[in-house]
Amino acid sequence: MEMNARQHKFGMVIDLDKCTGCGACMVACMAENNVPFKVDETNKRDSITWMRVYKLTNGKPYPEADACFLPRPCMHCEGHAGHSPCVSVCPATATDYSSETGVVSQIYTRCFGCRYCMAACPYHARYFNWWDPVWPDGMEKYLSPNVSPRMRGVVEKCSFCYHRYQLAREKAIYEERDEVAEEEYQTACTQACPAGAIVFGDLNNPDHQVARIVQPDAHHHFTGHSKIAFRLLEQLGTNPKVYYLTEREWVRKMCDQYNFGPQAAGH
Amino acid sequence: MFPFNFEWIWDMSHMVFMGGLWYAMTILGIGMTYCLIKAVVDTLQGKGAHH
Amino acid sequence: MSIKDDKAHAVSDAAAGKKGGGTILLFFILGFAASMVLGWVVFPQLLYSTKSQPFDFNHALHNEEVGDCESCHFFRQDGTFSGVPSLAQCTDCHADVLGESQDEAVFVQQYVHPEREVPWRVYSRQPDCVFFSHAAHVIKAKMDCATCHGDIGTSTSLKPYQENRITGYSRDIWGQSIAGFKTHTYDRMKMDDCAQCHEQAVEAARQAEMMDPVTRHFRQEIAPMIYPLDRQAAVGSSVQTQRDACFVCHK
Amino acid sequence: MKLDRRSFLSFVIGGAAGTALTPLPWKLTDDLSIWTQMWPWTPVPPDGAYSYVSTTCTLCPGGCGIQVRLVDKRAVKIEGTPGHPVNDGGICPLGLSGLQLLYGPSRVDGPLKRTAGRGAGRWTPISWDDAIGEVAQKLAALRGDGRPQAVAAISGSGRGTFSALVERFMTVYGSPNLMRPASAADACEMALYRMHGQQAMAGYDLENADFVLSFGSGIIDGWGSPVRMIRARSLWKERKVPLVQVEPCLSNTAAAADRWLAVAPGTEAALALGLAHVILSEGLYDYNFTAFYSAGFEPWRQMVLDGFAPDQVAQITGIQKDVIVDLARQFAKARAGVALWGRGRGTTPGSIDEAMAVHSLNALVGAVNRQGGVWALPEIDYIQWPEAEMDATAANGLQTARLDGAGLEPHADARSLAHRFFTAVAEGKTDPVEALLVFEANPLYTQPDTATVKKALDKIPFIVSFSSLQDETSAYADLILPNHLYLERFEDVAGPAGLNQALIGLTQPVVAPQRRTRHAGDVILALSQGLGTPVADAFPWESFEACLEETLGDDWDALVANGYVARPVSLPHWSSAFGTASGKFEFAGTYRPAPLEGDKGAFPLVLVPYDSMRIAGGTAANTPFMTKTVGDEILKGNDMFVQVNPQTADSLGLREGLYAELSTPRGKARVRIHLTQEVRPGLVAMPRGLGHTAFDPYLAHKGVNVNALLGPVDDPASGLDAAWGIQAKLAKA
Amino acid sequence: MDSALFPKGVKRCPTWQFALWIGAVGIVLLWGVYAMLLCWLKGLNQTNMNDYYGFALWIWADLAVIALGGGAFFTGFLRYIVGKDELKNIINFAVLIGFICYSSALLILAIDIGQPLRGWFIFWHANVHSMLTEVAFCLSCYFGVLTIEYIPLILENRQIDRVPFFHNLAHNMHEVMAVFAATGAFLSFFHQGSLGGVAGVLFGRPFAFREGIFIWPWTFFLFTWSAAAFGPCFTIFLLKITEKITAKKLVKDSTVWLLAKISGWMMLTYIIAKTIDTLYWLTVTAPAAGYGAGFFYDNWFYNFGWLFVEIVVGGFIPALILVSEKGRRSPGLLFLAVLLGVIGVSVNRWVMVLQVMAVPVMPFDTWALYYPSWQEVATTILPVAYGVILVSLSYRYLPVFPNEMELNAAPAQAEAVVDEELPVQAAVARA
Repeated sequence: MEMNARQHKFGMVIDLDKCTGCGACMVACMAENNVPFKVDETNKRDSITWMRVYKLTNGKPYPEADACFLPRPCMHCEGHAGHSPCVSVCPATATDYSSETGVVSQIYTRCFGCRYCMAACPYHARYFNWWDPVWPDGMEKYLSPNVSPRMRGVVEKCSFCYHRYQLAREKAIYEERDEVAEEEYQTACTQACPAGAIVFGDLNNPDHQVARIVQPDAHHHFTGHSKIAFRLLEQLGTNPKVYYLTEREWVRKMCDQYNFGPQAAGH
Repeated sequence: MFPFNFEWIWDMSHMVFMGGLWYAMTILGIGMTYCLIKAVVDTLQGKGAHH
Repeated sequence: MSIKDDKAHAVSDAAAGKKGGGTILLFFILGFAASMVLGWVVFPQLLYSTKSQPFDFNHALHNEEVGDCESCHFFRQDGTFSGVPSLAQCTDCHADVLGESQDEAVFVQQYVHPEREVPWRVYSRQPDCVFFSHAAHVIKAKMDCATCHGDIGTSTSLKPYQENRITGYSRDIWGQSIAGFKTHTYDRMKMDDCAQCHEQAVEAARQAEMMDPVTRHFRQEIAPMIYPLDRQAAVGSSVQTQRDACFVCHK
Repeated sequence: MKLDRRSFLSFVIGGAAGTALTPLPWKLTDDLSIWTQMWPWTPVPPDGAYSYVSTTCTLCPGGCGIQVRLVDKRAVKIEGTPGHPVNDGGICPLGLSGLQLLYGPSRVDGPLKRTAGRGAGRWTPISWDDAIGEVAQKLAALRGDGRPQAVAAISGSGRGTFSALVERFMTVYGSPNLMRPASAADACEMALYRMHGQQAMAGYDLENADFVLSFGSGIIDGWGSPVRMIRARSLWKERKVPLVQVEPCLSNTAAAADRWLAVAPGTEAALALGLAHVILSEGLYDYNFTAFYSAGFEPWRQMVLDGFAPDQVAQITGIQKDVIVDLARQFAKARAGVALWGRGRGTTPGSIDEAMAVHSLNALVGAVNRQGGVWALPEIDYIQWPEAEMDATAANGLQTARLDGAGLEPHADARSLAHRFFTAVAEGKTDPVEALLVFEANPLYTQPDTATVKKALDKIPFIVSFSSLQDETSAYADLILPNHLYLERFEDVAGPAGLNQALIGLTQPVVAPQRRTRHAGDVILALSQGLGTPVADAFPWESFEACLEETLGDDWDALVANGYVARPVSLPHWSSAFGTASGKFEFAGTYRPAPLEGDKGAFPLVLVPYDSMRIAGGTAANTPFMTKTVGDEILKGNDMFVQVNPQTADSLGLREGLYAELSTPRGKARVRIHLTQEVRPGLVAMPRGLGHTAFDPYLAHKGVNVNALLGPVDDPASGLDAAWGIQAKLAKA
Repeated sequence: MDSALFPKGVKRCPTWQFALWIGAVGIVLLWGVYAMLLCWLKGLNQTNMNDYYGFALWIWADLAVIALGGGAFFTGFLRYIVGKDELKNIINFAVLIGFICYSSALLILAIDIGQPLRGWFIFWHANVHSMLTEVAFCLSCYFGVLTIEYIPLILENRQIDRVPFFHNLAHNMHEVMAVFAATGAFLSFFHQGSLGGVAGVLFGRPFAFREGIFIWPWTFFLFTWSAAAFGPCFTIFLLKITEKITAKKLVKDSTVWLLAKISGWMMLTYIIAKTIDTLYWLTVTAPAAGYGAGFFYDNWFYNFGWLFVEIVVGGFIPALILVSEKGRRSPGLLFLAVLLGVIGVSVNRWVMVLQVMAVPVMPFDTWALYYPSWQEVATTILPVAYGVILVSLSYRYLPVFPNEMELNAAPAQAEAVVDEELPVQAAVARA
C-alpha cells in the first residue's frame, strides 16, 4: 500500500533477433514459479508454460525457409484504462489490473475455475490446472516459498515474477529507501536469458532500459517509437506491455496483425 | 455482493447492477412472503377445505 | 383407494390440523431450539480440535531476560522477517538446561540435543496464498506487533491451539467468536480484517486528496497531459476494486 | 401430543429455520472453500532464510558459474552467476533444472547389487563397505593374476582433478585401458596437435571477431560452452558482426545467422577449400603469416588451386560460384574473421581433414593466436602430483596394447578411441575384458550403435557404474556405487570448451547428500587402500576434498568464495607459438569425403541427427522441465517425429503425422513424419537425446535414441568416429 | 396404483409401463450422474477440454438450453404482460420446459467450474463488470422465478390440492403471478443478453467481438431476441413430440398457431438483424482488428457452411414458414420449421462458443479443434434424461395441459373408468 507512489508500468522488450529459442526462459519461469509437470506434457494445449516460446516460420520453400522464435509471457495488457481482455470478464474479481505497477494479477485461491479469462485472452497466456499438481516424492523440496503452488481447478499465468518485486520492496523498506532499483526487480526469464534478449523494467521510467528502447507513445496507444518494435496483435486494442523487436519484416507483419486491415500500408 | 464486501464500490455500475438485482429479489421475496402469509391466514380462516 | 376414501381422509386431516395446531407449533419451536443449540454450541465444539504445543513457553519471562521482541523476532538483512525463532537461535542460550522448568527440560532433551526443530503450532499462521510483509507494516507503517498479534508478548504460558478440522488453521484466524464478531483488531485475521485496515488507509488518502481540489485536479487531469509517462498512482491501485490490487497481499 | 408425520415435518422445518440463523451453514460453506484452497495434498513450501551459494555447473562441459538459492537448507532455484566470465548471469535450460535431478526420482539411493539378469532392474541395496570390498576384491584378484590390463575404465571427463585421479589409479593399478567418450573437441585437439605441434585446446576469441563463418557449428544449439556462445551471438547482433552458417538444414543457428548457405551435406570441407581458392588466387591472404610462420604452404596452396576452383566447388557443394567468391572476399577482408568447425553441438568427432581444412582457412587469413581468432590453449597445468611408484605388475600391464588401438599405428596421436573399444570387445577380437569401471559416462546411450555397445557389455563379466542417476549403463551394470550429484560434491572444472580464457571453476556441495551416495573420488581412495601397496601409496590423501584443496593450493579460498578463478592468457607470438618440427604452422587438410555407411540403393535417404538446447544429448539427460519445452512437432506422447522435406515425403507417399519405419544398416525405429521446409530434400533429420530407456517415467521411452540407428565410421586420418549421418530408408508403417 | 395422483378426468398408462419408461431413462440419468461424480471428484481432466478450449461442449449446452428455455419467459411475457390470454393453455408446459432448461443449465455450470465448492464466490465476490456475473445472478434469480411459477402447478396435483394450506398457497401465487412473471421477464431479458455479451465483449477474440451500445455488444440484443424467437419454437417442438408419444392432442391448434406466428415474426426480424450484424462484423469490426472474413472460415470443419446453416437453414426458412399462415397450419411444415429453428439457434450458440475458441487469433498458431470426452457427453445428456423424467412425471401427475380433458373427451369412456380399469391395450398405445 503505497499512497501516491509513482505510477509504475512494468513491461518487457524482447529482441526476437537475439532470441535463440533455447527455452531457458520457459524453464527459468517454471523453476521460479513452482510450475507443475506431468509424465506426458506433449499435449501443448494442456501443458502449463507461463512463458511459452513459439516457433514462427516464413512458409517459404527450402532453402528460402526462415524461422524465428517468439517468447510469449503474459502481456499484462492495459487495455483501455486497465480493462485488459481478461480482467474485466472475471466474475469473482480473482484477477485484477494494478494501476500502481501495471501488473495483471491472479489470485489462485479466489479463482473458482470458470475459465472465462482464458476464453478472453487472445495470447493463450492463461493456463488451467486440469490436474492436481503432483511432484515425484522428494521433489517438492525445491519448491519456492515465494510463490504458492496452485491447486487443481484454477487458472494461473505469468505474474512478471511479482514476488520478486515484493521481496525487493521489503528490502527497500528495510533499508529505508522509497524505490526499488531497476536491477533489483527483474523477472526470472530476463535474468536467465543467455542471449540477453529480454529486457524488463518500468516503461514509465525514462531511465529504465525498456523505456529507452521502445519510448512508448502515450498519445498513440503506447505504441513504440522504434521502427522495428511491435506488439503482438496490436490491432486488437489489448494494449500489451510486452514489446518485441525484430529487423525481419515478415515477422512483424505476421505478429502485429497489420497485414489484413485497412492500415496494412502504414505502421 | 453486499456493500461490506471487499469488492464493493459505491459507483454507478454497482448501484445500477446490484440495485436492479436486489430490486428483483425484493419483489420475489415480498411476493412469496405475501403468498405464504396469506395462505396461512386463509387456511386458518377455513378457506380451501374441499367440498 | 377410491375417491370416497380420499375425501374422508382429507376431512379428517383437516380436522387433525385444527386440533394439532399447538403440537405443530411446539415441534417447530423444538426443532428451532435444537438447531440453535447445535449451531451455536455443539458445532464450534466439533469444528475445532484442541492441540497442545510441544511444550509450554513463557513470553513474559523471555522478554524480561532478553529485553525486547526483536532479539528473537527480527528482520533479516534482506528485509524479510524471521518469525518464529529457529532452534539455532534458541540454542545460543539454551545449549543446556538453564532454569528449572519442566518445559525447558523437555526442550533441551527432545529438541536441542537431537537438533530437531521445534514443531510449534503458530496461532497466526496464514494460508500459503498470503504474502505478508512485516517490513511494510512494522518499519514503514510503524504498526505495533500487538495490533495483529495481541498481547502474546506478555503471556506467561501458551494457550491451547485450536485447529479447525476442515481448514487446518488456528481458530485465531477466524476468531474465538463463532459468529465472527470482534472487539480488538487482533481478534480475527481473515482477509476482511486486513481489508478493513487497508481500506481505512485508502479512504484517508482519498479524503486527503478531496480536501485539496487544486492539487487533485492537477494530479488527475493536468499532469497526465504534460507528463503522460509520469503519472501518480491513483489512490487504491486496483482497477477492479479501487482499493489495493490482489498481488499486494496474495502470492 | 402425538408424534405423527406433521409433527416431524414441523420439527424439521423449525430445525431448518433455526439452522439458517446459526453460523453452522455459513461457516461450513466458508471453511469448505478454504479447504479447497488448502487441499492437504497440495504441497506448501516451508519458508526460511534466503541465501545463495556460488558453484559451477557440470552438466555439460560448458563450465557455467551458477548460484543456488537456498531457503534454509533447501535448494530452491539455480541461477547463473552474474559477472562470471563464461555466462555472466545467463543460464541454459539444463542448468536451470538441475534441482529436478538433485531431488528427482532418477537418483540411485545408495550402493546397489544386481539380483537378476542384466537390465532386469532388480537390485538389492548393500552397504558401502560391502560394495567397495567387492570391487576391491575383484580388482585385487585380477592384479594377482597378473592381468591388470583386463580392467577397463571409461571416464566422462578428460580433465580436472577427479579425472587425473582415475588416470593415476589406472596407471598404478596397471591398465592402459582408460577411455573417454570422444567429441569434436578431440578431433580439434588432434588437428591442433598436427598443425601447431602442441597438445592444446582450441579457444575461440569470438567476442572480438568481426566476421564469423561457421561450418555447421551449432553456435546457439549447444556448441562449445552453450551460454557463452549464445551471449557471443547477441554481441554480434549488437555490433553487426555477420554470422554465416554453412549447413544443409535450417537449424536454429542457421535461422539466426545473417546468411544461411544450404550446403550439400558432407561437403563443408570442399567449401572451405573453395573459399581458400578464392583467397589464394585473389591474393587476399596474410602474406606475413604464410611466408614467415608457416610450413607446407606451397604444396597446400597448389592442392587447393588445382582442385577447388569455385565452379568445381559449386558443383560439389551446391553453393553458387559467385556466392563462394563473394563470401571468400568478405571473410578475407574482415579485420578479424574466424571460421568455426564441429557439427552441431560437436557430439561426434568428425573428420579431422575437415577440421584441418577449416583451420587452414583461419591460418590463411592469419586468424591464428590473434585477437578475434582461434587460439591454441594448453591445458591449465595445476595438477602437480609426484610421480607414482609402480610395481612390475603395473609396468607389465601398461606395456600391453590399448584395446581401442589409440596411441598405436595407424592412430599414434589418438589418445582415446572409445567407439573402437566397444566394437573390438563386441567382436571378441581382443583379450577378454574382465571388469569395466564407468565414471560419469553413459556409453550404452551416448555411443553410436548402441546394439554393439550392449554386445560388448554382455562380454564383460563385471561392470561397475559410479553414476548418481539411474542411466542406461548403470541399469546394465552389476554394481552401482552412486557418486554424489554435482550439487552435493566438490569438483574442479578446468577450461570450459572453446573458451578464450584460462579458467578453473569449482563445484561445491550446496546441500547435504540427499541419498546414501559417496563421492567417487573418495571411493577410488578407498579402493586403492583396499588394493594395498603400491597402489595405496600413490594416494596419500585422506579424502578427495583434501586432495582437491591441496591440488588447487592458493586458489582454493577464492574458488570456494566465488566458484571460479580466471587466469590471464598470454598469447605467444607466432615466432614461438608452434611446437612443430619446423617451429612453424603446418598447413594441412583436404577434402576426402568419408562415405556414409550403407548402400545408397537400399537406403536412399540420409539420416542426420540434430541438436537442440531443449534436449540434453549427452551423459546428462533431460529433466521434466526440459521435456516440457520440447515441441509437439518433435515429440507427441511417446512418438517421435523425424523432420523431412515435403518433397521427400511426397515421393514416399508420406504425409504429416503419419507413422513410418525408419531403417538404417544399424537398426530400425518407428517414427512419425513432420514435414518442414527447413530440411534439405533427401535428408531425414532426427533429434539427438530422446529415446532413453532408463532414468524415470518423465524421460524414459519417449521417442527414439538416434544412436541406436547410427554407426561409427573410422576416420582414416585419425581413427576417430567421422560419421555425421547414415544412409537410411523411410517407409510407411 | 398411483391413479389417485392423476389430474382429474385424464387417462394415463399403467404404472408398470410408466415405471419401465422411467427406469429406462433413469439408466441414462445414472450414467450421467456417474460422469458428473467423476468430474467432481477427479477434476476436469476427465474432459477433453484444454487451455484452448476453456469453454466447450458444456458452455454450448448451457447457452443452447437457456436459449431454448427462453420459451418460458417469452410466453410468460406475452401471457401476463402483453395479455395474450390464449397462451394460458400452453404456459404451464412452457414453464415446465423452462424450469428443466434452467435447472439443467445451473447443474452443468456446477460441473463445469474447476472449483465447485467455491462456486459461491461468483456471488460473494461479484465483479459487476463481468457478463458472467450478470449471467450467474440473473440466471439463479430467474431460476427462482421459474420455481415459483412451477410450484403452483405441483400444488395443483389432485392430492396436494386437498391440503387447504397448499390449495390456498397455489391460489395466492396465481393471483400475483403477473408480478413474478414480470420480474422474471426483466431478469430474463438481461441474462439472455448477458449470455450474448459473454462472447460479444471478448475484444481479444475477433471472431466473437461485436461493437454495440454503451456496455452492451450487439450480441447482447441478438441473444435476447433469438431466445424470444426460438424459445417458443422449442416449446412447440417438445409439445408436438409429447403429443406424438402420448397419442393425444394436448393444446388447441389456435394456441399453437398464435405462438408459432409470434415466434415466426420474431425469428424473421431477428435473422434480418443477425444478417446485418454478420455483414457489419465481417466488413467493419473484424477488419479493424486485422482479420479478413476468410480467416475465420478457413478450416475443413469450420467453413462458411456453418454460416449458411445458421442464417438460411435455421433462420430464414423456418421464419418464412411460420409467418405464412399456410405454413404454420400445416402440421408437417410447422414441425419442420420448429425443428429447423431449434437447430438454427443451437448452431448459433455453437459457433459463438466453440468456433470462437477454434479460430487461431495469433496468425502463427493453428486451428484448435476438439472433441468431447464421454464424460462431457454423458453429463450433457444427463439433463436430457432428467428433463424427460420431469416431463413424464409432470404430465402424469400434474394438470400441465388445462385443455387436455376437453380435447380428448372420448364419449365412450366415462369419468368413472378413469383409473385402474383402463385397458392395458389402450395404455400401450398411449404410453
